[in-house]
Amino acid sequence: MDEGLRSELSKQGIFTSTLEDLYNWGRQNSVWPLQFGLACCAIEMIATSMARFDLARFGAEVFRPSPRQADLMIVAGTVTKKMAPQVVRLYNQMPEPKYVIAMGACAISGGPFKQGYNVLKGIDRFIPVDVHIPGCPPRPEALLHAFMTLQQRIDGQRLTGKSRPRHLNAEAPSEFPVPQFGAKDLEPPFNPEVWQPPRLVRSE
Amino acid sequence: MGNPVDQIFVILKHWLLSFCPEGYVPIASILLSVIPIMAVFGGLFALTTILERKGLGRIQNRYGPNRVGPCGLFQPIADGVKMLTKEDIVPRAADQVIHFLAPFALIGPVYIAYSVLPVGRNMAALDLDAGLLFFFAVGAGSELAIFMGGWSSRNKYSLLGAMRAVAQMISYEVPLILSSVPVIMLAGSLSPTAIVDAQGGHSHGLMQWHLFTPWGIAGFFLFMIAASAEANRTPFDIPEGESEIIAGYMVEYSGFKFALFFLGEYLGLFAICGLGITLFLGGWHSPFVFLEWIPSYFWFFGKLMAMIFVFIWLRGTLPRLRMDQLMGFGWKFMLPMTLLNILVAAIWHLSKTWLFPGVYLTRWALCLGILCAAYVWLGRSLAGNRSVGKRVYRFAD
Amino acid sequence: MLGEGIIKGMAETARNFIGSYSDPERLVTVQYPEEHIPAKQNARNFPFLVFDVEDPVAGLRCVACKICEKECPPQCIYIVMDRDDKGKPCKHPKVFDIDVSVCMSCQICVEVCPFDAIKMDTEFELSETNRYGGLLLTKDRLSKSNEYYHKIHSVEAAEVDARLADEKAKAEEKVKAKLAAAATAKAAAQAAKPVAG
Amino acid sequence: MTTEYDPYLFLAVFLGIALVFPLAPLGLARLWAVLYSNNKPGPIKNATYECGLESKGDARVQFRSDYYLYGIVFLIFDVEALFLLPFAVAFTGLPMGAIVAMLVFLLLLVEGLVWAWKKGVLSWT
Amino acid sequence: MTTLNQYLIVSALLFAVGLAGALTRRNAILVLVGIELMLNAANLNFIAFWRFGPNPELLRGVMFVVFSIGIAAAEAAVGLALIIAVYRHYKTTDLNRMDTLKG
Amino acid sequence: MMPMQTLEEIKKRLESAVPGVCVEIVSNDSPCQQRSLLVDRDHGPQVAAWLRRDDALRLDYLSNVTGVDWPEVVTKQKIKVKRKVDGVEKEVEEVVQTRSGGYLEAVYHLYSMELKQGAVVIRMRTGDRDQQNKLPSLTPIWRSAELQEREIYDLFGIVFEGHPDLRRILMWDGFEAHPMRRDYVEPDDYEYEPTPHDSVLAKAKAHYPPEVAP
Amino acid sequence: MTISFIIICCIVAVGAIAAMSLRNLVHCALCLTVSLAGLAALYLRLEAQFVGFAQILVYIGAVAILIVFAILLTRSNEPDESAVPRAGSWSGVAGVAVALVVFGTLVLSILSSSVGKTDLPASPGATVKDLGNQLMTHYVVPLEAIALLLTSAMIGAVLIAKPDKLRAGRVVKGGGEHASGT
Amino acid sequence: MKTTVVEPPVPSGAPVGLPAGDGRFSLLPKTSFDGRVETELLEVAMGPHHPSTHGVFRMDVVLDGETIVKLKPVFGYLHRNHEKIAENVSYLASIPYTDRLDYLCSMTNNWAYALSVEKLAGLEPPERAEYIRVIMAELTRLANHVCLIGFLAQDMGALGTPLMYGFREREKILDLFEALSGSRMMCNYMRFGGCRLDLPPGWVREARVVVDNFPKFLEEFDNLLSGNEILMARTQGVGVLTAELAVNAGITGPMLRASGVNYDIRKVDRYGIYDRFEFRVPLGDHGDVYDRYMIRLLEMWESLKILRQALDDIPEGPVMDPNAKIRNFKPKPGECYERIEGPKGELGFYLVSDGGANPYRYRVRPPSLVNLTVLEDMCLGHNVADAVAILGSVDIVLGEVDR
Ligand code: SF4
Ligand code: SF4
Ligand code: SF4
Repeated sequence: MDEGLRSELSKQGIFTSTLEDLYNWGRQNSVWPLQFGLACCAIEMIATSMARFDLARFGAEVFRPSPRQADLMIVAGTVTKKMAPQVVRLYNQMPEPKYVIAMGACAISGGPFKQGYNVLKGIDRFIPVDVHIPGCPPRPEALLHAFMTLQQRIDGQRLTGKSRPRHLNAEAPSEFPVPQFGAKDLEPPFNPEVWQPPRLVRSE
Repeated sequence: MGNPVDQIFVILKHWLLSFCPEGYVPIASILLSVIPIMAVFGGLFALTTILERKGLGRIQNRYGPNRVGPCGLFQPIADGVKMLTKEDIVPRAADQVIHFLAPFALIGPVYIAYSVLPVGRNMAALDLDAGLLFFFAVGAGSELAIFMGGWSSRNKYSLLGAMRAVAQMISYEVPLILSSVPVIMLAGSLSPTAIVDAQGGHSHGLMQWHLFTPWGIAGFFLFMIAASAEANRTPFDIPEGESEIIAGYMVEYSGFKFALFFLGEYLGLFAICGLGITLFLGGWHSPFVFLEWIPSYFWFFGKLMAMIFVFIWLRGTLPRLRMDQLMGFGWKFMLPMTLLNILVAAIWHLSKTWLFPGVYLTRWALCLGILCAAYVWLGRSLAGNRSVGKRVYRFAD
Repeated sequence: MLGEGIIKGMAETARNFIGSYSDPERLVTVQYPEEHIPAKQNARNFPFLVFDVEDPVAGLRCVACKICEKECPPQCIYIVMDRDDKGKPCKHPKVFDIDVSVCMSCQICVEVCPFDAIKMDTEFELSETNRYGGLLLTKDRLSKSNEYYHKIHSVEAAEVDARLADEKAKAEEKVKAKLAAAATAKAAAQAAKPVAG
Repeated sequence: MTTEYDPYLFLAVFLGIALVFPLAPLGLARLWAVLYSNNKPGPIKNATYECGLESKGDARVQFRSDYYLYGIVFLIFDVEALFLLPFAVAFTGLPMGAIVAMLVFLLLLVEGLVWAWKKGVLSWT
Repeated sequence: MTTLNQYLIVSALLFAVGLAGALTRRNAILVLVGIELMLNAANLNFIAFWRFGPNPELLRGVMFVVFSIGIAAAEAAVGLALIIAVYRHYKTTDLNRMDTLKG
Repeated sequence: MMPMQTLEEIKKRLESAVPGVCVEIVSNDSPCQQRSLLVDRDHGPQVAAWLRRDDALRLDYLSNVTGVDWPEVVTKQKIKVKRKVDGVEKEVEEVVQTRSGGYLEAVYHLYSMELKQGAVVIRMRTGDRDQQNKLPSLTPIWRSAELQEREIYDLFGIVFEGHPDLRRILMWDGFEAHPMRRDYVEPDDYEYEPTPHDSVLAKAKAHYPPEVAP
Repeated sequence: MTISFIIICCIVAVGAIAAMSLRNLVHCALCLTVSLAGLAALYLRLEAQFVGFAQILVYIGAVAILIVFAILLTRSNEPDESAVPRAGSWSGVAGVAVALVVFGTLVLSILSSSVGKTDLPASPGATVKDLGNQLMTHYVVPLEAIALLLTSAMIGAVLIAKPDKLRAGRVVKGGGEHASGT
Repeated sequence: MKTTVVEPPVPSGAPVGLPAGDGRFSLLPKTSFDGRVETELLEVAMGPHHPSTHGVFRMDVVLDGETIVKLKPVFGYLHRNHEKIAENVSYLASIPYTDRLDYLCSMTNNWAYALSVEKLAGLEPPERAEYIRVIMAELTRLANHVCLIGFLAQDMGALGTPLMYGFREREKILDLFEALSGSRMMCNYMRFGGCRLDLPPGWVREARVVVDNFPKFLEEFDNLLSGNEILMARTQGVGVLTAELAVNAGITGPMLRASGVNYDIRKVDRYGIYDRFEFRVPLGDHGDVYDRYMIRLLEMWESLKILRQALDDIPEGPVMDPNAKIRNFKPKPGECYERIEGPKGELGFYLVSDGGANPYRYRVRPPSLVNLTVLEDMCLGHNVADAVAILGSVDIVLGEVDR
């Protein structure tokens, strides 16, 4: 795809923007999660898809067991170091566009178990996370809320231009290296391309 | 023939054809038949997916998709848009060519099976003398397509799923064909149109659907069981048995190819339901004479929707069988029953010539008796030496 | 083995299907963004700090004693005590951070706080795209008024208020008593003085 | 009945269209991919899926012969059904003798079925 | 219009291809496939001769082919079963290797 | 049902039933008073088999198997001793070192499902924590020890001889430590800690550039 | 010679040649089905509707499946280097040569005979009903014979393919009672 | 029930193969299985991401066709170092962690832990607290069993309907928990020496409503599943566990009782105040998946009985032992093992105190893990689909298996 054609297309602003609207509308209303649960939060995730909360109302009850057909990975639960490579691999095997919701304290940061030697301190060390839901476990409504947050996020994504999301950018990676099991820890312990410890300014 | 509302599509087609230059009439006519079939059943697929999801939701005490568009009816469109824009992954180890061709091999045969289905009065695209045979023959093609999909993915689960699917489909194909043999015998034709016509008569206000005979009832149920196995529907959805082999032969399919497999499955379901309607439920005939005024295609599609609803209902209720039980059921129950049903149909036909009072009831009793006895006996033997059944439990204090 | 069980099951699902149109028991869905399940009295999600008077800074009940910091099982509270210019600690937190991305909503901080300064919030709509800025709750985000506390846990808040008032009264009494004692002592001393003198 | 066309021509055209039909969305998807979001294959993404683990061993191993046994029985009964169909069509006009002949035909095959049943061929192990 | 000859040539071609395959391929299954092809070539001949021959209403050719299909099915079943049985013994479907492994 | 035999009785009968065995009763001063039998490791399986078969005990159910790490602790105690210093008897303070621990321990909780009694606790100790870290496996006697002993092997590093499948169970195979030991050092992966404390703070600090260190 | 005939012939020929020359046996089987489908189309062109569909039903629906099963059962689904006749292989060349000779003689004899020049006679209009009547009257004996043949073929094939001694000693251990099929 | 002493069964095979990358062992034997296997063996990993492994469990299975000839469970994907963490925090701070052990039954976990600490330190909870604990434990049992049955049905391919119904009822119980403790799942409710809070006003009434409505639901379940021919065919005679093996392998809970062994710790140890309630222990005779399913169903009826009695008899009074110290709690040196009948089996806590504020050794005896010992024995010779059902009937929760 040459740049010329692309700029030609972007000139046809209306076409692109309606296309963008359609694209975003389709994506945001048909987010199929990967059937994937890790720990306690998974139970709340299941509860969310059950009758009382009914994730299906948003068209998202199609929990696909195969990553090939899923759009959304809900990392629901503690990611242990033993499990982390598998999670990353599953993420890699999902087709673009794909989203990640880190559900619960454990998935975001290791949560209550972050002091453990086998617990990964946040899945965002290896894969990019779109929405974080704090809570332990987050209430099912919180997952629904996160889901709507994700929908809004999708809605705001541009089809072209600099600010276009990762999956529309040919240069941006869509798979990330899978960490290896080391003698003491995962190797590498985090992926600097995805995650870097933020600067922490703190007054004593 | 018939009222204009009933024939509106036929009339419309002819009217459109009248604009067509002479030499092109056949091809235009073909297109005018083909395109509506594809569009209508394609649309029905979209509608069914959402209805299924909503129906399952209701069975499960919830709403189901209800946010996208009015009542969530645009859900399939959104799904379609998403699938269309999804990345398409072909595993490295896969057999690229066959992986690509498999969805085509599924959609093609499944679609052309519709050409012999009469969806309304004068609304069969083709009237083949060996129409039913054509239908079955073409249906066999989908087995290979599924095998292609599963084998080419080179994934353990998908290969297992494909082998299961093929084994299942061949096992239930024989009962499927045999269960329609009684209808063919009594209708005396392999042409679906003729079979529907054969059910057009009526007595006491009730149409003479084949369903309203003892062999018809049995045949219908046997046919529908075989049909649900052929279409991989619960409780025979083992090829996709999520809890065992992830997504069966579709594990490695993503994006729209996956959607095509889905489409193929549903189209197969509609086709086989349509055939069931044609064979046993009087095709586009209404059940009662006084309802004949309702256009025929409404009847056909109404019956189709009703059957689809039953399938959804089943899907919401039943667990799935195990592979060995499935095969056992197919060969040790379905096949003997269908064979017996042929015999019963023959008896039913031959006993028509009997003449004594109460003959009608006697015939019914005889035929039903044979069928029921066989049913009980075969059902028992199916449970077999494992003594499957209700149990009593002890309690300790 | 003749299909009765299947038919029974089908009847059951049919009952539910039809029931979902007529019987609220059978359609239990709460359509979340529009409808809410009413929050329970005791419901808890993340802690917040209670302030009393209208002032979210000075009114904080927390005295930065760091008990909660110590007891919090996953160690997600971070407190720095405020110091005045001379470096003398003044019973007030300068920094009070709770990392809700770690907090396990266990309520232990609430339980151990001797000053009823930290309580559990019921807010759960905290989904964030930004983990670092959004999920580290600082003092200003944590401080909520006593009215708010009353709103979410009316029974408990009333109890706490009564207890605090009680304690306050007792403390005042004590102070008064002390003062009085001091006064009497003084008086006594004064009375004694001349004797001594 | 509309008979403006040759049935086989119809079938050919229908089959052609049905085979091409999936091309439309797939082409559209391809176009989309080319225009906006390129496929980004990768060594892990395009690896075989196996429950999140690295796939080990080849999927294409030898299967068990049960499949084949069912295949044989199926083939035989498929052919049987093939012979049944013309009989069924002609059934109403046939003399008793023909019906008996068919019965014999069926019984012969049923005998095979019973044999297979007894031999446990129809029991999936 | 197509003539009988053309059908016969197609049939001959099919036969030749099947023959070539059966003779050259060393995999027993493919040899069987070649034989199937030859059989089908014969079937095509029957149908063509029936269609172009006298008395088509007697359906001789059609009947013959219907029976032939049945026989071919039986043949395929037995043939493949043999191959499987041999494979189980020698772990190969290569005819040459089967030869050498004999005994 | 007869009340269960006391530990002393069991010990006595055990000593006569299994020749050469060396059993000790380990006391327990906490209010629950669950005392246990310390069995020497060479006779472990025989003792176990006897306990399982003995008619009065019938300890057919092994409930809980666990390991405890007792690193060597040197407790220093100052005691005053009288000694002659320079010929003069004087009271001097002397430091007495008592060494305790320095071994790994496997604890088995046994019950009887048949007689509905229990628990009898037996324990075995390894020679030390590094080289002589072997104990006999009781899996051949009670299957329920299979996974739990594997777990102890994984987390504590006790090698159970005679265990049918002694592999790591919870950690991955290339993992090189026994994390439940008390001297295990956790991997240092506190790259980001918004609310660090004590040791975590120290670890986290190492990862921050000096100007942002908390 | 019409276009449709040419197309169908191409399909048949290409399918057959591919089936005989491809490396991967599953591909061969799939090509065989294509070829057989083309053949079915030829039958249809010759107005043998029943045979045409029967061809699809039996060959594509069953024989092809059986072949595929056999391929997977014998693990010959992998490309086999030795399967394709190498250029210098004597037997390969000889096989092709024999086939060519046969083809040549057949074509020569076909072209030299005068039978084949006749044009298509009028449609016989054979319906399935006629077929059924013929079958149940004139062809009853072959019918019974074929039933016998099929049954014996099935029994034979099953006996050959069935791993008898293996089945008896299937591994069953542990607490699991071996569940035989229902 | 008299169990005969049998020779200990030989534990399933010796380890084979070498570790491959990704921590995978090759289970394929170098030589064939005594030449008895006719096809090539297919080694399939089921899990850690697999729809039916209830989280992140993994079974490496070797298939002969579709028959399982070898099955090795692989653990540790949810090893969250619970024990290590508990040894580094105070006795109090472990309680919220016990919630997350078996995250479907936080209340019983709390209880087991509280019981152990109470025994270790010699605390006595007041009577009302004991009643509350029984009520909570039985409610938890209900919630756990409905989930389990739902999952089991889903594993066998029922498209979530039983699971949905189960969760519908579970939500009602969770509402009760939330009203009491503030959280749906992670109750963190019990303390050593009693319970954290008293029942809120009106709670008993609400609980009674739930308990009274529950039989209706159980009957619904019965109609939907128990008599279903497909379910019966899939579960009866599948995954049989003999009483001998069950006892020897330390199986506990409904699984043990499905094998016919009458051993219910509520009856044996009579911990808490279980001796005050009338209830029976259902026992199965076949020890197959169906029995395990039915035992749980019947157990729910008994739980309802207990609940009714407890809700009727619950006395007034304090809920906390006034002597109990929550903060700076330092029990005397010593050790203690106490166990309760959790919904999944015997859940015990083994605590060693060295007199400090943290336990010196903290160990959970996880019923799920021990119950998995016999997974291979139950699965051998069965189909893959059966393995899924068998695993479902074992009722594991990974948080507890791996801790
Ligand atoms: S965040 Fe809490 S509930 Fe969720 S997995 Fe972690 S510990 Fe469990
Ligand atoms: S609720 Fe628990 S985890 Fe959260 S801040 Fe308080 S003590 Fe810490
Ligand atoms: S919240 Fe309470 S316990 Fe925590 S520092 Fe403030 S006063 Fe102390």
